[in-house]
Amino acid sequence: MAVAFDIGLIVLLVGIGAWMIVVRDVVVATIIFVVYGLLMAIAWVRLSAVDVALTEAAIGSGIAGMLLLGAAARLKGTDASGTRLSFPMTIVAAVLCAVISASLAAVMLLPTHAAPTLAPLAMQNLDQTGLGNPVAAVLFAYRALDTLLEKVVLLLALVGVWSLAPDRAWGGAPSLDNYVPPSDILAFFAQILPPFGIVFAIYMTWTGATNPGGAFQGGTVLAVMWLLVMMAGIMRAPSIGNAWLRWLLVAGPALFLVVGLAGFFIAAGFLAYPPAYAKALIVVVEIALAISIAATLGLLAAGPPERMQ
Amino acid sequence: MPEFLFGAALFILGTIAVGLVRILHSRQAADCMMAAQLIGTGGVAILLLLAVATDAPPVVDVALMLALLAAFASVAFVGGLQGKASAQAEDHRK
Amino acid sequence: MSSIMDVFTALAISCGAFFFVAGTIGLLRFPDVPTRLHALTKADNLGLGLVTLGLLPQVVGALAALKLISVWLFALISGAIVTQLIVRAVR
Amino acid sequence: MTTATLFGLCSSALVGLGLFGLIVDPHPLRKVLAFNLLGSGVFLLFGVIARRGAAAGLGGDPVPQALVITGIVVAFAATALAVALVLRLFAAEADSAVKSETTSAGMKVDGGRS
Repeated sequence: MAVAFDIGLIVLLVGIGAWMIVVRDVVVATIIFVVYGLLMAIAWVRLSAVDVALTEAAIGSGIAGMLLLGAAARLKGTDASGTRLSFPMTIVAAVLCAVISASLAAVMLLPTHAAPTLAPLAMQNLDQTGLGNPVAAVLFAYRALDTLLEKVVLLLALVGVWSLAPDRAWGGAPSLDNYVPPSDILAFFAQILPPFGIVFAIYMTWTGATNPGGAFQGGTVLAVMWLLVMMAGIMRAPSIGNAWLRWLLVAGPALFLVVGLAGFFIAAGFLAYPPAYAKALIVVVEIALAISIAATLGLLAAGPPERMQ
Repeated sequence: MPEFLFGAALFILGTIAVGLVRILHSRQAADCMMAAQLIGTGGVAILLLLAVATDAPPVVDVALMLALLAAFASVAFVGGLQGKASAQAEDHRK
Repeated sequence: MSSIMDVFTALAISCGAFFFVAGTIGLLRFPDVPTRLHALTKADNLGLGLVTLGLLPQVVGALAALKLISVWLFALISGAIVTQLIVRAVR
Repeated sequence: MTTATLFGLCSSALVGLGLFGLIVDPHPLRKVLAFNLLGSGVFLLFGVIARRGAAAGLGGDPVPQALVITGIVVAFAATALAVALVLRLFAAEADSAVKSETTSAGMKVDGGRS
């Protein structure tokens, strides 16, 4: 029965993916993308990757969906049709993509020998990190450099988005309050949902040390709650020149870097932790990162500043 | 018991699939706004069934995440489609 | 004892699945947006509630059971508010 | 057939679909959507590899799983940047279209500046 469920889920996923590509209306295509993201979370659960399922549900559908829908709604009136490929070229592209799919599928169907795995190694050293969740150990101990650089990439992307602002709006605030027409029911919703969301975000960040979850997932939920409150007009979007905001954005990566550099003196090297304090240090870094991630993701989804405050 | 739970999950997945085709095929914008709600309830039911069937309690967290984010996505859908809905209402009046 | 609980689970989940089907039929057959929305949120949330109820005997510990119930309550609250939001948007 | 193999087939289909959309769709926002579909197919491939590497009592190899988490976050950052670029592009095009319209309305002026 489990196999039947998997097949059903896969048929639905591929069907929805194909539908997203062929559907005419760009707003509907974006909605299908959000639905696809929500279903993808179930697929990750089936692959025993609960951490990834949480991330996919939070980012892949929620925050990315809002970003893309906002863009699709804005482009609705404009003539966004570029030059369409000629029919023969479309056929050539279809054949090319079919060949790529078929070869990937062939690789998947080849009899597998012992698959390479780092799982035993990850479990062996788990005690030294003090964590119970091997994925968190990979993210914050074994491959901490990747995670640190990823935070830098997020900040760079935000700098890129901000630099697209027109000159007159520089130093202003992104406008979110005209995204959804304000109504009392939306305001009510934006007052009901965030308390649940914030509790869940704190739980996610905290439980990430031992169970699936962590700073990414917690931070994304916080970002979503922040966006909702701003969309409902309960809280105004901050101006990008705000000193507090700038500190919030860099606090997580900066603390991570400081802890990493301290590793030279108190442990084996850069981004190494002394085993006795490893868990405490990682949890502190995760909390700071969750706050910075929330601010960065929220502002990335809010887009470049558009008006002066 | 797991077999039965997987079967129920597959069954609910089927109802979601039929509902999705109906909703997303509709010409009315308001129908599209329901998509997140449909996945929100059906997907949560599937995840809860999977959590018990595979004996993986953390999957319940994914269900909670899905419910939370589906609610947010619904707000985004209403925002993204509002212009379209009002334009269609005008078309209707003509 | 466990077999009685298993029968209860099977019954409750079957009823839940029935309400999911009812919701989908309503979605297919009802003539306008508010009635379709009604079918979707009412029937599906009842289905989810029955599925949750059916799963309760299968989990160990009061905390896990509480979490299951809170998932359903949460879906109920957000469903109620989102319905209002959608109906007001189309009116 | 195992779960991993089934999802492997799913991911290969998604990669093909995403690539096709990326090549064929003329709308820039839909190219962004198609690129995300392609990306999620690749992530799923990583998930399949992780599932096949299940060992030591884990359901999957944690290293590819952590890579995918990082990948999803970075893909979102890239999407946000791409969307901002697309919106700016259309705003700029709309501006120049308005300008050229006013130019052509008031006698034809060479150079196209109003």
